[in-house]
Amino acid sequence: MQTHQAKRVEITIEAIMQSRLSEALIKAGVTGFTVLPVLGGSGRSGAWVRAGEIGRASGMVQVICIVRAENVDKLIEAAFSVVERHIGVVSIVDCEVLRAERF
Amino acid sequence: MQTHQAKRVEITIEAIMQSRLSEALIKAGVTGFTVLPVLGGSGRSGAWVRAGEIGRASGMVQVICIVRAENVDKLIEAAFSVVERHIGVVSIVDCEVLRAERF
Amino acid sequence: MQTHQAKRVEITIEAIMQSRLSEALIKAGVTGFTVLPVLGGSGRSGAWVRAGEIGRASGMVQVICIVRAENVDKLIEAAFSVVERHIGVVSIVDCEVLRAERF
Amino acid sequence: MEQILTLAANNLLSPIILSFALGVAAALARSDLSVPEAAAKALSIYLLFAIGFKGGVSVSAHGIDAKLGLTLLAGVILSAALPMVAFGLLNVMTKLSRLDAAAVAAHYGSISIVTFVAATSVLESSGIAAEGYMVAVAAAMEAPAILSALWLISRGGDGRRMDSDLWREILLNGSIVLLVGAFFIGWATGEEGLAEISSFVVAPFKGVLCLFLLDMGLVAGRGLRGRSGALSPGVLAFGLLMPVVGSMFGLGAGLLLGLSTGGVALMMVLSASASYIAVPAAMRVALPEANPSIYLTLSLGVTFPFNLTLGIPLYVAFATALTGA
Amino acid sequence: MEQILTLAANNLLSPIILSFALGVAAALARSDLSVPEAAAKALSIYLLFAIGFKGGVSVSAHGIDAKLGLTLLAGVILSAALPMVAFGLLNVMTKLSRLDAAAVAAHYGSISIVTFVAATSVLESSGIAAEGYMVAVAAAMEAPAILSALWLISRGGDGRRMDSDLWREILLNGSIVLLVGAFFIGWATGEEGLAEISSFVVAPFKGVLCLFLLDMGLVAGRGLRGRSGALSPGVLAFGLLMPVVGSMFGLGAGLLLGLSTGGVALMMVLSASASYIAVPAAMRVALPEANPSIYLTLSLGVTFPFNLTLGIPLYVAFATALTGA
Amino acid sequence: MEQILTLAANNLLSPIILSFALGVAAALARSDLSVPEAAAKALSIYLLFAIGFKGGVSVSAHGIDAKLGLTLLAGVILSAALPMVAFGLLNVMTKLSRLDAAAVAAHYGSISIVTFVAATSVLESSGIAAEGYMVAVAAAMEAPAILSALWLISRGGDGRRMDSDLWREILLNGSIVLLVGAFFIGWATGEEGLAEISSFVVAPFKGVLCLFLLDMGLVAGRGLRGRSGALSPGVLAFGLLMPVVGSMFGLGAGLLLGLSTGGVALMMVLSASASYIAVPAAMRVALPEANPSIYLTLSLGVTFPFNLTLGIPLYVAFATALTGA
Ligand SMILES: Nc1ncnc2c1ncn2[C@@H]1O[C@H](COP(=O)(O)O)[C@@H](O)[C@H]1O
Ligand SMILES: Nc1ncnc2c1ncn2[C@@H]1O[C@H](COP(=O)(O)O)[C@@H](O)[C@H]1O
Ligand SMILES: Nc1ncnc2c1ncn2[C@@H]1O[C@H](COP(=O)(O)O)[C@@H](O)[C@H]1O
Ligand code: NA
Ligand code: NA
Ligand code: NA
Repeated sequence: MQTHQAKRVEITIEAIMQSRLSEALIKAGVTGFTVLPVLGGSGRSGAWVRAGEIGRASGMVQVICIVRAENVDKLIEAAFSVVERHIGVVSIVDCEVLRAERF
Repeated sequence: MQTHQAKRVEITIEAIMQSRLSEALIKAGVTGFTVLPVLGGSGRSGAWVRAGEIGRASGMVQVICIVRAENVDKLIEAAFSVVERHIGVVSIVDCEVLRAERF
Repeated sequence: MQTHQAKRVEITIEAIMQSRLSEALIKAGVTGFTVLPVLGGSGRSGAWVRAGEIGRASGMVQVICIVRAENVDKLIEAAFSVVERHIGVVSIVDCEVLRAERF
Repeated sequence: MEQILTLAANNLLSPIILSFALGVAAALARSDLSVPEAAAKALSIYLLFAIGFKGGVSVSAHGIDAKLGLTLLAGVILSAALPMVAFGLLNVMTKLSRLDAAAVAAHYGSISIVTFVAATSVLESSGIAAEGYMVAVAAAMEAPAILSALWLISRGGDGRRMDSDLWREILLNGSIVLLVGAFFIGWATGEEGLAEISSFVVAPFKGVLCLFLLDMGLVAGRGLRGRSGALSPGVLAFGLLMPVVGSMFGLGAGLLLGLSTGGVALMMVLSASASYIAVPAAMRVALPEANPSIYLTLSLGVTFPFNLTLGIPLYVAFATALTGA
Repeated sequence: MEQILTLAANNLLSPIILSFALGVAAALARSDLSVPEAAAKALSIYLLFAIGFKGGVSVSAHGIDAKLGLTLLAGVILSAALPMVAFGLLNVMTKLSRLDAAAVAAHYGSISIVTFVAATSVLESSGIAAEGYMVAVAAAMEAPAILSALWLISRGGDGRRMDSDLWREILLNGSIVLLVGAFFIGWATGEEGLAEISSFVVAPFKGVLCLFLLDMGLVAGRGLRGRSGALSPGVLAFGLLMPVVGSMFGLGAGLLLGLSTGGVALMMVLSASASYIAVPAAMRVALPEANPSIYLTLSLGVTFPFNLTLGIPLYVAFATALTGA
Repeated sequence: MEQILTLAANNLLSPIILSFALGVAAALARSDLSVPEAAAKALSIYLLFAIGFKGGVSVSAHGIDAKLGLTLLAGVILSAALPMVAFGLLNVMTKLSRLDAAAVAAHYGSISIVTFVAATSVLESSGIAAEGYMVAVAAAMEAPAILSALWLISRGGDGRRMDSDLWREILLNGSIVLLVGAFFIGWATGEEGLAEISSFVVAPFKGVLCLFLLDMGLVAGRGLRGRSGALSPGVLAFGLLMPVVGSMFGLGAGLLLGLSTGGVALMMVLSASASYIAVPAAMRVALPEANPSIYLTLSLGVTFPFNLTLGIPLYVAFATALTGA
């Protein structure tokens, strides 16, 4: 089956910032993304687990966005403008996709 | 530690189709897969969040399947036969695995 | 935007082993990781779904850890020492990250 | 007429309806108020268990009615026939494709159990009794409509939509199994069983219904906010007309069967209500090309609120007038 | 004095406080006891709905009080002014950065609805009545403090922190909407509405509060275990002093307004309590550089337990003494 | 004998057992009925809190019994000794590996708190009193069996299975902490505390138990469907024989201690029941090579339903006959 080159960008970010990130992504021309729940994690700002969150306000989510390689820079800049002052991680992986017309 | 080349296929699909996808994968000779919950997403058919789903029937899941490179085509065809008429995304990434005998 | 080469290690493991894995990772010098919930899966030890777990004791989680390439071996050894006798899957993908100083 | 208005006013000012309205308002105002999915599902399990159980206890108390079988049969026929009526109306009133029209039609043959629960609570407040086995009729009406819709599509030359998994998923879907199961448990354990658990299934029932309808309001409101663009005026009008048309078929059936006032009212409610759980799920599998925005917004965003606020008092008033109670 | 001690002892030996203590102890001992997130959220939805509803019913029963408007206004002013007081104290007592101090200050202007709920339950047990509209005052006090804190920061030359989304998120956050909505539902449906759902919103209330406080104890205990290092002795002292200082402002306002004994006590409780849901969320968006470990541990790990165990009996005793009841 | 049959028949026709049967049937029929994980956990928190609390209240009412200490000790000894009995039986009756046999044996020394809860509810319905501290005995019996099993393995030359984390996880696992904590809360607050929250912990108890057992039935049924192949006839027979054998040890201990009829019955139930939460989790950590399909299916799919339906009436009848009540 024919596949097409693309980039898979994965952004781990505070849940409370997710709607702002979505908006920024859509403004940057992204055609779609998927949001996964995150149970817990650890980083420079310490360890946390969702079940043990004080105030339960500060959970995180993982936003996955598959784009054509030529759009990845725009996407990352959009994402970075939101993530910048916040804790979070952005990583990019090369991937192949089916049905390229969708991206 | 010794690692082995493999492919990591990620299929985002409606939850209601998951059991059918699993069956198709197993028929295609896949030895294992992992299903992740999806909180929400956006695509050509609009945006949705699990917590806000009308009828709560149409959530999505992400099925991750690690296979040897030589089996990836069979897997993708099986997946595609299920995904075809449905909304969803299929992506493939090169990866390395430990304990190759498991795949 | 400048990106940096890194490795993305994904470990699918029984939930009950997660705290032990986290400890091992931190001992191995890992600076951060993210834990995703897993809904279900299938492997050599059979199929399971979280909602249908007998005793609900044996769910799984997915631990994602992004590290510099030079640290990946140490990480994998640490992970393997925990996973070894247990069911579970470890895969590694090449990726790029923003803000390399974080890893 | 005056009685309808009083009933409607009482209904609109009950905590139950106001909770629904609060949910709709919060969603339209884009508040982040939300009921966790697991909690909403737990509430619905409670409601299904309680309503099924109480129905069964009532059957055990009043003895089995000769009409039970006929009423079940009438329910199945209504569920199978109403999609034809809906499909016809949709062809006249809207420009929906054959596929979308069939999908919508399936929803209106099937039922909304929450509308049914709300109606039983209105009947109770008004002191109107109903046959306990109406919950079994509700269960029987869930599925036949789906087959009718698929038959409508296959007549258009487009077949092979059902697989055996889908059959099982429809017939043994959680709500049906729980409703029918609790009905039999109530039947088997009777008044004695009720005494044991009535402070769980009876006392807090209305309060739980409030929270559940709060969530339904949130869900319906979000649907309206995000998707109301999907509905043309014709489609919207259908969503308000069809429940009334459906209720008339239910009225006819109820009167023919000689049901009690409450029974006739519930038959009208079942015929008037549209599914938003079982049928949408089946449609995603069997007719994935049909547009969910249309059938979900219509069923949950238009018909459900209409029935809940105006429909139920109307149907109860009709039933009361025509059964001469 | 003796009365305070009796009240405090009674309070400390109630199942509610002991459940909280159990949670703290379990978390400190690193037990894996935990309440699922969805269940905790469901419990809080129940508590907000019940407390709002009962407040509304009480207003509908006693008629609307001329003081309602003034009391709401006093609440808004207190919420806006207390962060200034807190900010001043923090500058004197601690070495926190301007940013961290402002973030902490915001929490102490705003309120903790669970502390409020616990206080109403203590008043009830002691047979002390309070104005039903105090729940509306609670809602009104949630947000102004956030603006004050952002103003404190912007004076330091650091502006542009608010966007319109954040405005909406603060003013229409789920707790406020549910509390106020349930208040209006209670007001509209009155005693009749209460009769319908009292075995849901009244009877099991205290028991639900036990389980909720068990979870709060677990959360607070985990916070203390993981993050207590974040608190210097000065910061810790602030967490114990500020509620008492705040309560005095509430006492003054309550006496000036001529509220009932219960009303004065609740005004003190609101002023004394610190937010740990709405304000932390707003701070993560508006002041992400401020350290959450400080404000969360302080608000939930120090001030909340203090108010729950010693503060509430103290405030009730003061209010009783000074209103001459 | 007749009494046993009546008791068994009553038990089988209670809403509680029928709810369990409904769950099993739904799962075997592959219905998609399911209780969300968070809801099931919330229900179990409720049950543990309520049963612990009521036990504590009962101790505070009847005063502390001289036999408390001895009974706890007997529980610990039974828990530690029964795995040896089970291991012996397994070696005779089955071909399980040493590892699998030890893992299974651990389950049968430990206890199932739901079986205990169901038994207390049967005793209550029959008007048979029991010592309130039996819930503490239940807690004491959870862990010792695990050590016995690990000792059985280490005798086979395979050591170093326990780390300090596992120790803490076993001794401070959520169920134990909640059960014991609620017991002390009940003890401390006594009848007064009970009066405050009895409409939460007493009134809806049996109804909640129904929903919980519905979920247990679903889980057990799914386990049977998916894994029953894992059980040879010998293993299956063990799952039916071992509870009866265990109950005899409990009977002996109870009679020796001079417990009340209810106390003896509960001692039998504890000895007869097998763990399916704490022990499986410990086994996954300590003996990951042991096959979970065997011990889970056996404990939850065979022994739990046996005890729930036939075992409890049998044990109660025995206890009644032999204590001459
Ligand atoms: N190296 C990493 N690999 C994977 N996830 C990470 C990593 N570092 C941080 N994270 C995630 O990002 C969150 C915030 O990280 P930080 O900003 O370093 O506190 C953590 O809680 C993790 O969920
Ligand atoms: N470019 C993308 N990247 C990641 N996920 C996507 C993308 N496009 C679609 N999706 C996911 O697939 C679902 C259905 O997409 P669609 O068929 O385009 O409506 C969306 O709700 C997303 O969860
Ligand atoms: N090939 C695979 N691809 C993705 N996940 C897998 C794969 N094999 C196993 N898994 C996951 O690892 C778990 C345990 O696998 P196993 O040890 O083979 O029973 C499964 O339940 C899956 O969640
Ligand atoms: Na209908
Ligand atoms: Na305050
Ligand atoms: Na036992």
